[in-house]
Amino acid sequence: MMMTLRVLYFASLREAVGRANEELTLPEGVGTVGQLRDFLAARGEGWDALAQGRNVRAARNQRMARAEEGIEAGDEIAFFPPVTGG
Amino acid sequence: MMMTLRVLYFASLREAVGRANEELTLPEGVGTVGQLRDFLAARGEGWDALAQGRNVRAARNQRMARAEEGIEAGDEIAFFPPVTGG
Amino acid sequence: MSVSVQEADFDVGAEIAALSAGRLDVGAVASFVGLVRDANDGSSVSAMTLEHYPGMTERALEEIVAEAGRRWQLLAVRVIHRHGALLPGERIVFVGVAGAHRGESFAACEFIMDYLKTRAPFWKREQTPEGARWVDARESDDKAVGRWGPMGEPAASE
Amino acid sequence: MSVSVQEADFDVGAEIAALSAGRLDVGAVASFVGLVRDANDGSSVSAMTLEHYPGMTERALEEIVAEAGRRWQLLAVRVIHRHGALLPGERIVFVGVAGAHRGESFAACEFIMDYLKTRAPFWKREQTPEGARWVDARESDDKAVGRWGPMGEPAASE
Repeated sequence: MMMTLRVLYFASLREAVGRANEELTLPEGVGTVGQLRDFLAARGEGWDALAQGRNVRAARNQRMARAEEGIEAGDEIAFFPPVTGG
Repeated sequence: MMMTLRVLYFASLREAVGRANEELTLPEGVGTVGQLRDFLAARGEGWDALAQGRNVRAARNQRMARAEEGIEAGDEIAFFPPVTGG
Repeated sequence: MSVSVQEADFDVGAEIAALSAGRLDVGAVASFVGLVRDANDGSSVSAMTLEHYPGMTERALEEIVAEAGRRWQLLAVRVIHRHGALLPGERIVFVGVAGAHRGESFAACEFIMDYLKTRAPFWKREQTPEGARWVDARESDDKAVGRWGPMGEPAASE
Repeated sequence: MSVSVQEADFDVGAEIAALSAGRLDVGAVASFVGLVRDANDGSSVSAMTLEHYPGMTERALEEIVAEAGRRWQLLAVRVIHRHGALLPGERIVFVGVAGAHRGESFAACEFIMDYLKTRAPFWKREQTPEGARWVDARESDDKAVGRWGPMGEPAASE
């Protein structure tokens, strides 16, 4: 069974990577939020915005997630800058 | 020149002393808020409510006043229990 | 006028809107509404009467507002306190504070309420099944106001 | 429903009144309204767009409200946050908290705002004379939320 994820990008990160969301088949060796972030950051132009860990937040299934949190098939993973609502 | 004061009483203290206000010619030896309070407390029935210092607040000319604050002719002195608004 | 002492009720939405009306520098409005509850200190309360000290009341509230203005950078402040007869569910007091940011607005609003509770000459008389009674001052209110440090002359006449 | 995320404006007076409507145990309603300012970080701001993460936004706000309910004895809570295009002077957010006494209402209202500022997935984009820009997160907001101690999982993905 293939491991498929839905990945979302918001705000300045959405603009940097040039898309709002994508379906992703997870490559070998990517089992945590942080590993997914590193994998995506290596895609090249624009995607290196994901490598600036201090300015990137992540959510797994719509809850804030640490880099070491594991990911599973069917997850919805989101990357975004620190929030500025209110 | 006689030294005349206006004295006001509020809430439970007003009920205890049986009046809301009075004009008072100050007796000899009464020069502070605390001395005025002690003088009035000695009037007898009802007035001893003024002797319960913990439960009596005072104002001089519409500002909260300590017992040792001096008083002058023409002053408006008020005695009342701790406030409970809001 | 930023301070009103009145028998009439007030319009909370209109008061909050007025704090930022016609200006675009307000980012934060913190506000407080105090209401008559139908129970207090273990007794049911069917009605309340608020006595006050006309003249000193307005002066005390204005001094509290002025002190808040010295402690925080505020853009607008509004205080309304009712007196007279009130029923459970009725509004007693409104405090609204407008500032650029939320920290100062919240702090000033709570500061004004804490000082009002211990420095503004209002007295509540409750109607209970056991008869009418004057509400006792709460030790917790003295503690609350103590957080803010000294302001002018202390209140005790001892 | 205690949490709403919407494009539409809201009626502050009606929201505050609703927090104590039909009940007589509410003694204190603390509330907060956040507004768009016409200047930020030294630039004038002519318009703002609020992006959010539909689904997570509601969930995050509901969790913040639930956490406030665990920390304080509250009688009613209401949170409204707008998204989309907003002009200076427009309302962004409303938080209202009803309790028996003012201490818990003030604390919970400020707590909810502090957490919302750092945990709810909203992002502001400002239109300035120098062009559009995403608003940077404030260090002071991280500091403000730090006062309340830990809540669930931390936000950093590092």
